[in-house]
Amino acid sequence: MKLAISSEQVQHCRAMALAIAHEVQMEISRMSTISVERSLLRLLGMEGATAGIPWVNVFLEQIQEHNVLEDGALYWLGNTLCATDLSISQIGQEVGEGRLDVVKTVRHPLKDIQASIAAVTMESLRRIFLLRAQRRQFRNGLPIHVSPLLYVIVASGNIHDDIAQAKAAAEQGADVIAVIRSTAQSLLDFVPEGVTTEGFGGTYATQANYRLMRAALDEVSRKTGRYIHQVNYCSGLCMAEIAALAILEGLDLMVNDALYGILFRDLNMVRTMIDQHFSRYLLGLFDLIIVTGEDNLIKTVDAFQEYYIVLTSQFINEQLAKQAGMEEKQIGLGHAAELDPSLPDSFLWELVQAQLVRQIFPHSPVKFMPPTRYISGNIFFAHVLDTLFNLVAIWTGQEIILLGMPTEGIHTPYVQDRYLSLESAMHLRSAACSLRKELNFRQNGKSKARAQGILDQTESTLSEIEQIGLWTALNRGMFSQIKRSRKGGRGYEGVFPISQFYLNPFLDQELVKRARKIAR
Amino acid sequence: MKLAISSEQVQHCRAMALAIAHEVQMEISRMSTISVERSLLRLLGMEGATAGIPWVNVFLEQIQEHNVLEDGALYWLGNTLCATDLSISQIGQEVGEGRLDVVKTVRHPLKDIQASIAAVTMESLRRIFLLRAQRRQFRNGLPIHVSPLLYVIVASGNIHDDIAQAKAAAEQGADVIAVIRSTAQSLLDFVPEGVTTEGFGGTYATQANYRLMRAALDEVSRKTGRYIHQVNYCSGLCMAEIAALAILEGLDLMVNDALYGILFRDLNMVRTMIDQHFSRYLLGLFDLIIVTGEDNLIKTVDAFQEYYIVLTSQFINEQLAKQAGMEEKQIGLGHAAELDPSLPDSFLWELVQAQLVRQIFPHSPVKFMPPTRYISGNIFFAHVLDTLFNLVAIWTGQEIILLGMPTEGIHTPYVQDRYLSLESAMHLRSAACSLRKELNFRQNGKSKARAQGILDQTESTLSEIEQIGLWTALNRGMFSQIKRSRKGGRGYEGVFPISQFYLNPFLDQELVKRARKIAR
Amino acid sequence: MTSIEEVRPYGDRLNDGAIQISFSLPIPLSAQSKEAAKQVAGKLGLEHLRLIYAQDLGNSFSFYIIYGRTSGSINLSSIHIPTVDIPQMDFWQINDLLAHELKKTVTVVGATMGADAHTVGLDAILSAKGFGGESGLERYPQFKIYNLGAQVPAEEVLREIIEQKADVALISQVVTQRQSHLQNLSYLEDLLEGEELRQDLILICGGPYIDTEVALEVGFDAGFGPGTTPSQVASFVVNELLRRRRA
Amino acid sequence: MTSIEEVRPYGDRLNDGAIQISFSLPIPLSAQSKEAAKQVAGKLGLEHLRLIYAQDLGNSFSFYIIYGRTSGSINLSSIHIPTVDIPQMDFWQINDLLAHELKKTVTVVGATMGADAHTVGLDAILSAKGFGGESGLERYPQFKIYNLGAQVPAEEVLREIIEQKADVALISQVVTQRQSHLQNLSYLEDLLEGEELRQDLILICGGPYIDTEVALEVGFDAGFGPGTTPSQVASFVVNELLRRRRA
Ligand code: B12
Ligand code: B12
Ligand SMILES: Cc1ncc(COP(=O)(O)O)c(C=O)c1O
Ligand SMILES: Cc1ncc(COP(=O)(O)O)c(C=O)c1O
Repeated sequence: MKLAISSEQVQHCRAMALAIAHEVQMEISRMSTISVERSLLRLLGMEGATAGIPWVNVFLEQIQEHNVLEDGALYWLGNTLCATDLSISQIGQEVGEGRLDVVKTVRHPLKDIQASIAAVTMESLRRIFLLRAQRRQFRNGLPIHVSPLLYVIVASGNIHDDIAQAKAAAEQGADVIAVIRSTAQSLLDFVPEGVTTEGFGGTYATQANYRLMRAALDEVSRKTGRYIHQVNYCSGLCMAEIAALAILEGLDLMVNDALYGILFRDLNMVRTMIDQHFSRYLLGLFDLIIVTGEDNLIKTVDAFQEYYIVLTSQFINEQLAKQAGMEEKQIGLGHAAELDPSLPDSFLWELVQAQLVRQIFPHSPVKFMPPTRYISGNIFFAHVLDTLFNLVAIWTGQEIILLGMPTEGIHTPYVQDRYLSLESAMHLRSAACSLRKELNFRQNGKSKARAQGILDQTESTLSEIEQIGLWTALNRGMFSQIKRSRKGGRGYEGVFPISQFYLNPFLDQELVKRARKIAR
Repeated sequence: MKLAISSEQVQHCRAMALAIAHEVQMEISRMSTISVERSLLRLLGMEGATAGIPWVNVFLEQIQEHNVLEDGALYWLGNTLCATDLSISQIGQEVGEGRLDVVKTVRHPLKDIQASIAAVTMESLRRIFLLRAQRRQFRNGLPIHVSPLLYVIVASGNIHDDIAQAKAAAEQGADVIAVIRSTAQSLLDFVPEGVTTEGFGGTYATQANYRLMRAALDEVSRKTGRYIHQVNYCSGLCMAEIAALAILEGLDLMVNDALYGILFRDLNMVRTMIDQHFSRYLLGLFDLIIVTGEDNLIKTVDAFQEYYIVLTSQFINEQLAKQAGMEEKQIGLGHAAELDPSLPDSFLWELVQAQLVRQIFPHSPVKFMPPTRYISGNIFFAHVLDTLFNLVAIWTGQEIILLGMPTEGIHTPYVQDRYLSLESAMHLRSAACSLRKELNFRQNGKSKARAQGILDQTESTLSEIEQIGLWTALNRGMFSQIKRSRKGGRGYEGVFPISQFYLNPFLDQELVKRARKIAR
Repeated sequence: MTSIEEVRPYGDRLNDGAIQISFSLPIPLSAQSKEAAKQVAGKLGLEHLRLIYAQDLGNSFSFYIIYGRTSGSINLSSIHIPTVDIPQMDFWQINDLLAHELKKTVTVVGATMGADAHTVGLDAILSAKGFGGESGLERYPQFKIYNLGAQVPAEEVLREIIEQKADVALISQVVTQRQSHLQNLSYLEDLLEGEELRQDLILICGGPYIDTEVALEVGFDAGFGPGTTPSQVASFVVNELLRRRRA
Repeated sequence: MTSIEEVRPYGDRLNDGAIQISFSLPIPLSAQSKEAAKQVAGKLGLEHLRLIYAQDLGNSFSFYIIYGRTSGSINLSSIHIPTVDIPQMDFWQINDLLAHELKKTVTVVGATMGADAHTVGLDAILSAKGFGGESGLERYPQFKIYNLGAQVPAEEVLREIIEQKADVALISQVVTQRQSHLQNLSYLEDLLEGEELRQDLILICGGPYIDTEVALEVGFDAGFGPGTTPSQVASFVVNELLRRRRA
């Protein structure tokens, strides 16, 4: 089932994407963001909120107010640890409840601070490696899944309904459950606290909600004998923090895209680049898989003409993730076709595009995303399109299919919608299991021509971006005609250059190696 | 998209099927049936009924009562024409109303009878050729259809509702409308008369109903700018009569199978063979297309293991039709897969089987039939299976698709069911239009093996039937495990050997040629 | 938590009452027809209506899909299913009971009656190969089966019942258009009453649209719908024989 | 023939009243749950019920598909659709009327408000490339468009209305969960009332689940749903300007 494209051309694309990613990396290497800092505090165990405001936020506000943000959170945490005999958790509480101002604690020598932070970091790393090992063990104790994994969403707004529906979905055959977030959460510069029951178009991502869902999914994993993967969104102004919470609570996959927030949430690009880098570093370190969001790129532009931007973004997402230390098998690139069903040959084009992605990123657990934009209220025709989508996914050997729902044009899924979607996908997983082996593309047909055309456009787009840099490319609207400026968008105020006191021993490879060893 | 099967093996199958058909033909060549005789009367214009009993039936009963059935209807009609100055229509009425006994008319010399029958036959042939030419002209005046033709059924039991729904279906995109018959009509040894509004699971086939539907479809053909084909069943004890009526009323396709009645209606096999032969002769002569019913063969047996019987029956149906003078392009062989959806690779098998039929019968407008037996009340999953079926049909380049309905497991189609089915099929007709050209089967994969296996089984089955003859094969349950005896089943009493007085100038090729020429 | 006394449809939230409906109207699509469609849904008592799809079907027909909410709730504790009370037995238990306790061979006449030619359902119950992983009644040593097949006139069923001195008649009916199944079943029951055979016979029907309710309506003893397995039917027969013997 | 006074759903026969419904219940599948499902349908007034599919969904949920018949009928002649009365104009007529009769340039502020990030619908109406084969309002010479884009707080919409001295505000709302669209729209209307700006403004909303009824409910002048084209919106605006001028 291979398309006859040149591997040199693919290599060239990859090389250009690496250059693009590398340039970004260089520019942000001496910077951090308040989200990254809060994520560090969370990794060290600072969990809690007062009057709805998380302690980690108050902590950051304190050092921001005193204009010492550039030292970073861990410097001031370390100093407070040296200056008081409070635990991290106690510090959080004192700060959160307004009784302690960390910047007003007695200044201690840098090396003491470093030592105390190294110790708590070591402890944190060890604890997390242990948690992840336990999870791996639990997963490996259950039978291996039939491929592809079937991914469905829950989005009731109420974590209890989400859980009830997630468990039902798992019993129906789902392998992966994603809780969709409430509409505006990505714009919040804090992570809400506690168990929540009111969201819009989704449910708030909170540590408590993660924990409840994880317990429920582990329970149903045991019941069904299939490991049920938990997913949430690692995006928005709290991207890095969410990564930390997901790691602590045992999630398996994170929707995490380098460009999505910039383009579709109007988040600041520098902020987002820093956040995505550190998130990916953490997720990679602790063996989570990310899935990117290239489907969004063709939701508002001509999906046939501009499909190359999907491939372009995949190359860039891949290299940015690799810069953050991730392996290819951890980088689930997003794919979608979103073709107008009235386009002649639309099924063939979808097949070709799917095969192209599979072939160019052979180790990526591509996340194959269903049609949405041309789905109307006709639930029957939606089911037709979703069935064909499932067929293409299975035929081209994708690893994760996000199932389309018959009611995509109406509401977030009802409990039976997932059943109907799973039924279609499971049927095809069996009925079309050998298609990939049994069929070949014609040598020089229009399939080949289409694939080549996309690759050519991608190559020239990457080459242009390589010349002007990613920032300028975003500025010129090269991604789906959306123009963003370097300092524009939400969250720029949370970006800062780091001072010589700045600390982040989670990046210390020696420490990490030691922690990993101890945790074994 | 070709399967690498040997054309010698296919030729061998065809040769054996020819021998089988030829043997049957020899045995029935000096026989006729009351249905054939009634069809002759109808072709000559005897239309009408008294107290629900068609005149043609009363006519046959008269000659049967007097034990002169072997002379055939036309001998006695000819004699009556010579002996009276009644028209055929008047004779019908006199007979039907019990005022005239044709056997009691004064006997005239055979050559006078022959001459009078030749004259009215000539007139009838001329009139029918003219009618068919007008129809061809009407059809050719409209744009050519996109392939495949989309075939849907109406079955309300009420001809007026059938018409309303047929017109709606045509506007929705249907190209072919079949009116399903009321459940027991095939067991009736007469064709009901007049416009009917009460049927069970379908609507009675009557000449008046045909006429109403034809007018409605012609009207909607003009409206939509697409010629809408009319279909009915040429089967049951009145098979030959129905053929005559269909010809007179301008139908386009007839569901007509050599074995269906024998196997699934327990009709006598000799009766059925004679009836199918003459029906096909007439249909072929007047340029109608037949579609056979091989789908039925796998509705009650293991459809994977016994699929070869479909192919076997297709070879036999083809040769029997050719014996009756039909051309390959008039012989729409029936194909269905009816595979259990839970069978692994079921989609691949369906694809392979579809391609096999297409390849072996390249000139046949194969009638591609949807899944029915594994369709439950789950209308959504039915829609999934039907969509995949549509895809296979279009992919393998079939010419006529009988669309499956989401409510197949529940009721004969509602007005919206046809819309939803057409929507799915029309989508694929566009979305998958180039698939056939763009994809190839792997050389020596399991597709090839499956195709070869079916062909091998078919070859050996045909070879067995060739040795024992078709009658014995039917007797031994070689077709779907159903056993029928030569003299068993309904309708054997209507079969008779013909006497030396017997007349049927519709078979006179000279006469036919002349009539055709005059009608031009 | 769901309350047993007040069960409501569930779409995305407990008690949201969410229901999907679809239907056609014999009028062309227009703003007015859409309003009419909503009124149809309104008359069903649905609230928060969302007409999410409307499509002209040609020739003055139109199609609608609507989501809405019902406020009605069902009291589960008031629902009693009679058939649940019949103890289900398996092949061995049934034959054992017949051979040793009832000491009886059960004679069964089965048919698809009238114009109906659907034999698959009846064969699933009767023929050796059975259904749902179970053997059919032909395999039960204590059963004697006369399967008359398809398209059998009621009169012939009657004749066979008399001839074979049947204990049980199993009648399959699949085609339901214009209620033909009810007419056919009632007709047979009348014939049996006429011959004063009804009393001593266990009269059972089956088919995809048949259930106990329908069966009782037409004077039968039981009705079996989709998914019925041979042992369920045999269990009913044996229980009924026991009950009658005791009575 | 269909009678205008008594329109009923049509499945396969005139006036058969056929309706399909589907829903889930938060209880596991059982004989009892099926009966409960039928009762749900019964409470909708459906008759001749046929429960044709029932499926356990796991974790104490179950799903049902039912066909039934409603005896309710709709009197078409009593349905009056208000919006039909507004004369539809095209691009040329609208601009002509504004340039020569009303002598006015119409200032429009458009936004997707609140947390809602769905801009495609609003852009379909406003941006030059338009929708349904028509150009968007940006192309209308007599219109001046300020498209604020997505996720705009109501307060900012208000500020912009004041700043640009807007004649028209076009608000898109796509996300409807927990009725967030109604809350957002009402809130803006309240703000405008508070500033005494409501009177002079033409206040319009739109989105896939919006219609005139919904719009009037939240105090807007009009609401536009799926399939709306730019000229329909412009027609409404011009008609409203004419009406207000006359009043
Ligand atoms: C196979 C089939 C046929 C085959 C039948 C072959 C045969 N030898 O049986 C053929 C092709 C001949 C056929 C023909 C027709 N069919 Co048909 N057919 C079907 C089909 C596809 C499957 C039925 C089936 O075999 N189900 C499998 C069995 C195992 O299920 P079951 O019958 O429900 O049986 C179970 C239970 O109900 C119960 N049971 C059944 N009977 C009995 C009896 C007793 C005593 C007991 C205890 C239990 C019991 O136990 C069984 C096992 O659990 C259905 C559609 C569908 N997918 O359901 C249409 C369907 C039943 N047919 C239909 C129709 C209309 C026809 C025709 C009348 C159409 C026509 N006018 O030509 C013809 C005429 C046949 C006739 N004279 O009756 C309609 C019926 C509509 C209705 N509600 O009235 C259906 C639903 C298709 C449709 N949507 O239009 N058909
Ligand atoms: C594209 C899309 C997105 C894109 C939006 C990109 C963009 N820049 O707009 C992205 C990926 C960002 C997105 C995100 C989300 N989406 Co979204 N999305 C869709 C989708 C697939 C298509 C919507 C669309 O573009 N329609 C095409 C336009 C032309 O149609 P329209 O909006 O109806 O507009 C017409 C009319 O309504 C009218 N109109 C519309 N607005 C206005 C305004 C005025 C003034 C006037 C006069 C007329 C008018 O005129 C237009 C032309 O005719 C739908 C599903 C679907 N197929 O419908 C889901 C859908 C709308 N999304 C949904 C949800 C829940 C979300 C999220 C909230 C999920 C989440 N929690 O993350 C997010 C968050 C976004 C947010 N904060 O709002 C739900 C909404 C459910 C509900 N009823 O509440 C839907 C229905 C999907 C689903 N089944 O769950 N989405
Ligand atoms: C890549 C990606 N990230 C994140 C999100 C979630 O959006 P939000 O920013 O509302 O959490 C989405 C939504 O579809 C997405 O596609
Ligand atoms: C080949 C064939 N002929 C005829 C019929 C019609 O059956 P009847 O004999 O009831 O007209 C069918 C029904 O499906 C069929 O498949």
